[in-house]
Amino acid sequence: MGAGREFAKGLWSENPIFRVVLGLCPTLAVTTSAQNGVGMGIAATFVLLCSNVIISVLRSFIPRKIRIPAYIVIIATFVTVVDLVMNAYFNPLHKALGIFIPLIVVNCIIMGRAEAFASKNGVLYSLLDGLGMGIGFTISLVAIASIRELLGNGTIFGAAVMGSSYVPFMLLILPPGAFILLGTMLGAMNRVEIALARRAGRAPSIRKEHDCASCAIFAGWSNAADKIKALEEAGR
Amino acid sequence: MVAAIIALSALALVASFGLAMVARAFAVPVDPKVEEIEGALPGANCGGCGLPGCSELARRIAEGRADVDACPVGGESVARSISRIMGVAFAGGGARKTALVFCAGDDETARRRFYYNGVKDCASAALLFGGDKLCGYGCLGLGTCAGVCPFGAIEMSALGLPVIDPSKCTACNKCVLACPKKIIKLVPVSRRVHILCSSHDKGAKVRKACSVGCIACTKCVKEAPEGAIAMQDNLAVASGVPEIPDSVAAVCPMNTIRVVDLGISAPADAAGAAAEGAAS
Amino acid sequence: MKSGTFFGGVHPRYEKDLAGGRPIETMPLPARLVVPFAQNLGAAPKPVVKKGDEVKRGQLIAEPQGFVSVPLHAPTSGVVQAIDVFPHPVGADLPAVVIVPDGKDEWAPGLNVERDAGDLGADALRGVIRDAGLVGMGGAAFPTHVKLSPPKDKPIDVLVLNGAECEPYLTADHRLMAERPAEIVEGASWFAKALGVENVIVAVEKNKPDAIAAMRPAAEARGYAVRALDVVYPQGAERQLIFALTGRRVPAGGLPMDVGVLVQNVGTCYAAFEAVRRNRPLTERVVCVTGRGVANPKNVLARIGTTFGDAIAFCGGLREDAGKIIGGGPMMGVAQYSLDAPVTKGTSGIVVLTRREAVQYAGDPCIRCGRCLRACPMLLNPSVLSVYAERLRFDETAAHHVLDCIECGCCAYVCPSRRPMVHHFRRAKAEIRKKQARAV
Amino acid sequence: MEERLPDAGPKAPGTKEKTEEPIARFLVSSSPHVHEGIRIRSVMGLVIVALLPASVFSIYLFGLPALFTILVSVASAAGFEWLWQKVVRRPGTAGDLSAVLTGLLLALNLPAGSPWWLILVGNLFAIVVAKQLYGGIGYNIFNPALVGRVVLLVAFPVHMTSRWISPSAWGMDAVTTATPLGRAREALLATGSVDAALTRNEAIDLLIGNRAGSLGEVSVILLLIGGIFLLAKRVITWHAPVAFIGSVWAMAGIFHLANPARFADPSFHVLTGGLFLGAFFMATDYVTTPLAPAGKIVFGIGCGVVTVVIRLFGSYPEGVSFGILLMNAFTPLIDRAFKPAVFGARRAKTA
Repeated sequence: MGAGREFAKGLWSENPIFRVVLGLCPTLAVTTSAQNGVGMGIAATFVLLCSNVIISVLRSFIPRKIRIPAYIVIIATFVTVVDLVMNAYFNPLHKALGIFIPLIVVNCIIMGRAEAFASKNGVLYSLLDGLGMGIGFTISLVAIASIRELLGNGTIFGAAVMGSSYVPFMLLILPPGAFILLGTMLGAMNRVEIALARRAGRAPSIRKEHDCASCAIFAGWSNAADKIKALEEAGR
Repeated sequence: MVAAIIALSALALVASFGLAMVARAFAVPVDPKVEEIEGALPGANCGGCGLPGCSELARRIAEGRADVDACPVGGESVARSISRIMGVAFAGGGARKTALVFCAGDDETARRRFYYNGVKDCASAALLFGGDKLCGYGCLGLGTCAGVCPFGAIEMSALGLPVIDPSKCTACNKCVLACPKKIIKLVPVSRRVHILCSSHDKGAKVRKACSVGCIACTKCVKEAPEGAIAMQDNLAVASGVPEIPDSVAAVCPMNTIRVVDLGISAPADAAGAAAEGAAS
Repeated sequence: MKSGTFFGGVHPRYEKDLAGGRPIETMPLPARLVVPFAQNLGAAPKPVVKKGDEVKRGQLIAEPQGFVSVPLHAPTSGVVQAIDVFPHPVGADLPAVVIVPDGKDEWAPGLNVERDAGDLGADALRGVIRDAGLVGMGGAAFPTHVKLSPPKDKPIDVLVLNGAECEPYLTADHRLMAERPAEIVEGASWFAKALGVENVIVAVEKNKPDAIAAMRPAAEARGYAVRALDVVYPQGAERQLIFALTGRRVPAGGLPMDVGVLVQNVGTCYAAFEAVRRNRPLTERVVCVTGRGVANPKNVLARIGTTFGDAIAFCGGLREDAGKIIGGGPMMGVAQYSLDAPVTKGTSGIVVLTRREAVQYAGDPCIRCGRCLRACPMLLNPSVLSVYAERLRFDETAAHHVLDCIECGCCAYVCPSRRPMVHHFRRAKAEIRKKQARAV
Repeated sequence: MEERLPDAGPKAPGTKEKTEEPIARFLVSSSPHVHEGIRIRSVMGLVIVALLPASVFSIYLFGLPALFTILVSVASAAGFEWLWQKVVRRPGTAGDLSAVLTGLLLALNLPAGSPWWLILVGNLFAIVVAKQLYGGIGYNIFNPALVGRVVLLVAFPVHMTSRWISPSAWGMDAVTTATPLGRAREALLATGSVDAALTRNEAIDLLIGNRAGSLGEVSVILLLIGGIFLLAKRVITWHAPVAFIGSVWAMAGIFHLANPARFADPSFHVLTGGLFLGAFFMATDYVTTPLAPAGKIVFGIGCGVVTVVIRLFGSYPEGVSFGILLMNAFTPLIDRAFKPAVFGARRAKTA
């Protein structure tokens, strides 16, 4: 795979939130405003980029057995840097994001990329991977946050856009709204992926566990629609 | 700042010492080959090899209890990389296979003997007089095979026959086992000419039931090279060796024998598909 | 006195008046008879005739294979035309012998003679009944002599004559009880003698007052009780009948003999009378040909092997809107695709429904209304079972006791989503049995 | 889905070629071959009929705004259902009246004179999010109408809790007032006692519905008549409603005995709020409540306990919706716990 693909995969095909569904804790918690989304995204991207590069550099030096503590130390270092910098220069944002900045340490996207990519690939690719994943994460966060802020508060980046007669749909600002919106967006993205795949004549890359067919509660449900369709056709 | 450095260093020292102790005390010898082999397998955990999952197969291969080409899905390329890991020579050659439906009796060509009204599932339909097709051997067309295919390789055609996409089929055998009429079989993708019927009925009965069924006229046996096609209980059956030439399809009066282009014979494609499957 | 009824059940439209008032008519011999070998539960008997053979009525044409199997006899005199595969009312295509009657209807030597059976012992009675090819004539076709041979540790103390006939439409048992009560009761007395049972109960649903009135003097003459039962489907199912009469519960997976009860259909009792007193093997039975798809619904005495087409033709033929031919009753019978299916020992009726009457299954999702739970006489949860079966999770259906389902059809009868419940359960049972067979 | 009769549609597949005699002539299916005749539509229709008296009364009481709310809600529910099925190309179930019922129930859970967009948003969540995204009829975990209501309650608390019109038939003077439960809460917050609020509400007013509230919660008697109608028609069973109302009464009674000044009379709690609507029409919803009778009783008690806890200690004056929704989540668990015992299994194996 070329460098371009390593960068681009984070944007769509392996988008950390919508495809791989990682890092949901900050995704659900901080996306109450678009500004928060941007802040969280940039912070995570910075950590991801730096940790990926450092881990890639040190990958042959770190013994395999103690790689986890080693990664944690590296990631924690950069998170501390981000925490201190944000506190110093972007104090209101730092306050808004609160505990979720320190919690980047245990963000599974960062650990995941370190383990799955940076520890196996060269510095350039790891850098691109981290950048792509970070930007994909940021875009996703901003997308979710914009919708929540727009509908739930009538603003985007703090600017009122919905007019004075708009009654804010407060549910979206609240935690349940985050879940509902994320679920709906995941479903919609899968739809888009299926449509794209069909057009391109390839199998849609939807993880088995995101498909209703493999759900323990509704196992086999996705077949139900087809069965009904077949029944209809048989009757006609 | 000095405090931070000292604290971190001290902590690191203590932690690494502890880790070293733990590593020594609880060391579990793991054959590194297992991990490597597992990495080489497609990772779909489809069960096509008959084992619970890829890791189990990897363990067995590493222990020498399974062959390097035991994964039916991975095909030659996977077998090759596993043989490299195991350090054994791989002769290659195990031809890639795909599932094929040995029935051409769709809604236009095959007749039905009653209106079936029940569970839309072939095995259930077969409980009632063996299904509604007039031909007792034919495809019931309710898509049970499509439902069990873990790779989405089977789709039902508008005329009610399963269509298997050889590029997606991994020859995992699930559909073969699921079909109550036992009309799906695994065939090498390299084979081009197939006899798409499973009916052992006599010619007259077949003619009444289906316009594309084998009526055992033996024209194909005469046309094909010696030993390529044999009549078994009113049904022409390909033996596989020698290959049936394309010309035989033309002599079949019922259009039962057809040239089926299974498309992919280049192993490179198969490897690509397997790799993509692992990545997604 | 016990409750006289059981849990669950449904009240279908009985439609018994279609054929209920019509006396049993003897059907003339048709042009050919198709006699399938598999007419009893257990192993099918093995043919002993071949194409071209001449046979007499009552002559053995297939001999039993093992204990749970009964012999098969030629239903009339004639020539064996062929042995081939034919549709069988149980829902499969099975081998059968085709006999072309010669019209003389001659009995094989030694048969059809009155005999004073008073001195026959229990074992001799069992032998006579077995040799006559008797099976349960209510529909299950379980070999009668097997039922009459309970293991030593399970003594039978109650014999129940099942005249409930809870299936809608069917009136064969009803007519038999109304017209031949003395013969039925005498047949039952041979069963009682073979088992050494004193307590005999004749169970009839309340919707057959003339049958109850006819049976009462005949039964009471021998000291048997006649019990009028509530009209609920499936009152005539063994377990439900036993509970209604005695309060005993047949354990799940067990048999009536586990609670000391034997249930015999009244038709079987009549056949036992014929076998013991007249030395006539089972070659004919009463079949109720009914339903709105038939021109003149009737109760006919037909030879085993009479095709549904011939029987229906005798009853005036099919109406134009006939859409479904059922071998048996509409609740538990098997839909036939062909009029070539023959009357077998277990065929109590031929019901022809019009296209409008027959249920059209849809398989909409279960809305969990719980109607099936209330209807299920086995106290199962058909709703959950059908959902599991639909999703091919057969292990779960086994855990939810699908094997205890008696396939009475109450759940599907009341289902507002028109789910093919019984079909799901039959599939699940087949899969579970297949798995069990593999495990052994 | 309508009946598909072989004579109604074209021939079964495989018979369209010109043949001398039709081969597929008869219908073959598994037994049983007859049916009681009931459909999902008829069940839903009965529930709608049972709700009609209360609906009509609410129109009499609150005037045109109530009629407007009901019509918009029913139309939008059916519309969303139809639209969704068009979008995902799934065979329509819009004809089975379940969406109409959801729309009606949601309307009965709204204040009279709710703005149109509020009703639309509520039905969007009820039909699309709570029902169709979970797989449509039979698969939804939560009661759609209640999901719609709770979403509105959480998202637009002002519209949902403080704009009650007092009963003044046909829009004479639409005074905004509070529901009895709301007044009880206000009084409690203001004076530390609920008595003041209670004196203003005669039991008889509560019973016949001369009070403020959402459309469907006002007339206890008419709701009871509807519930009894459903019981008589055997559409619902008594278990859940009796357990629900009984447990509310019992629990409120215990608190009242412990501290009459702080906690209102149990009959006040039984007669106010949407308890009867919830108990008879939503705690009996087939899809989202347990199957077995014992399970229904547990479900009803759970609903009652949550309702009383929210009413007495929560931040919302009313807790019926939350009670039912919370218990909806427990339904699979309750179902698992109360499997019916197989006939005769008692003496069989113990396994």
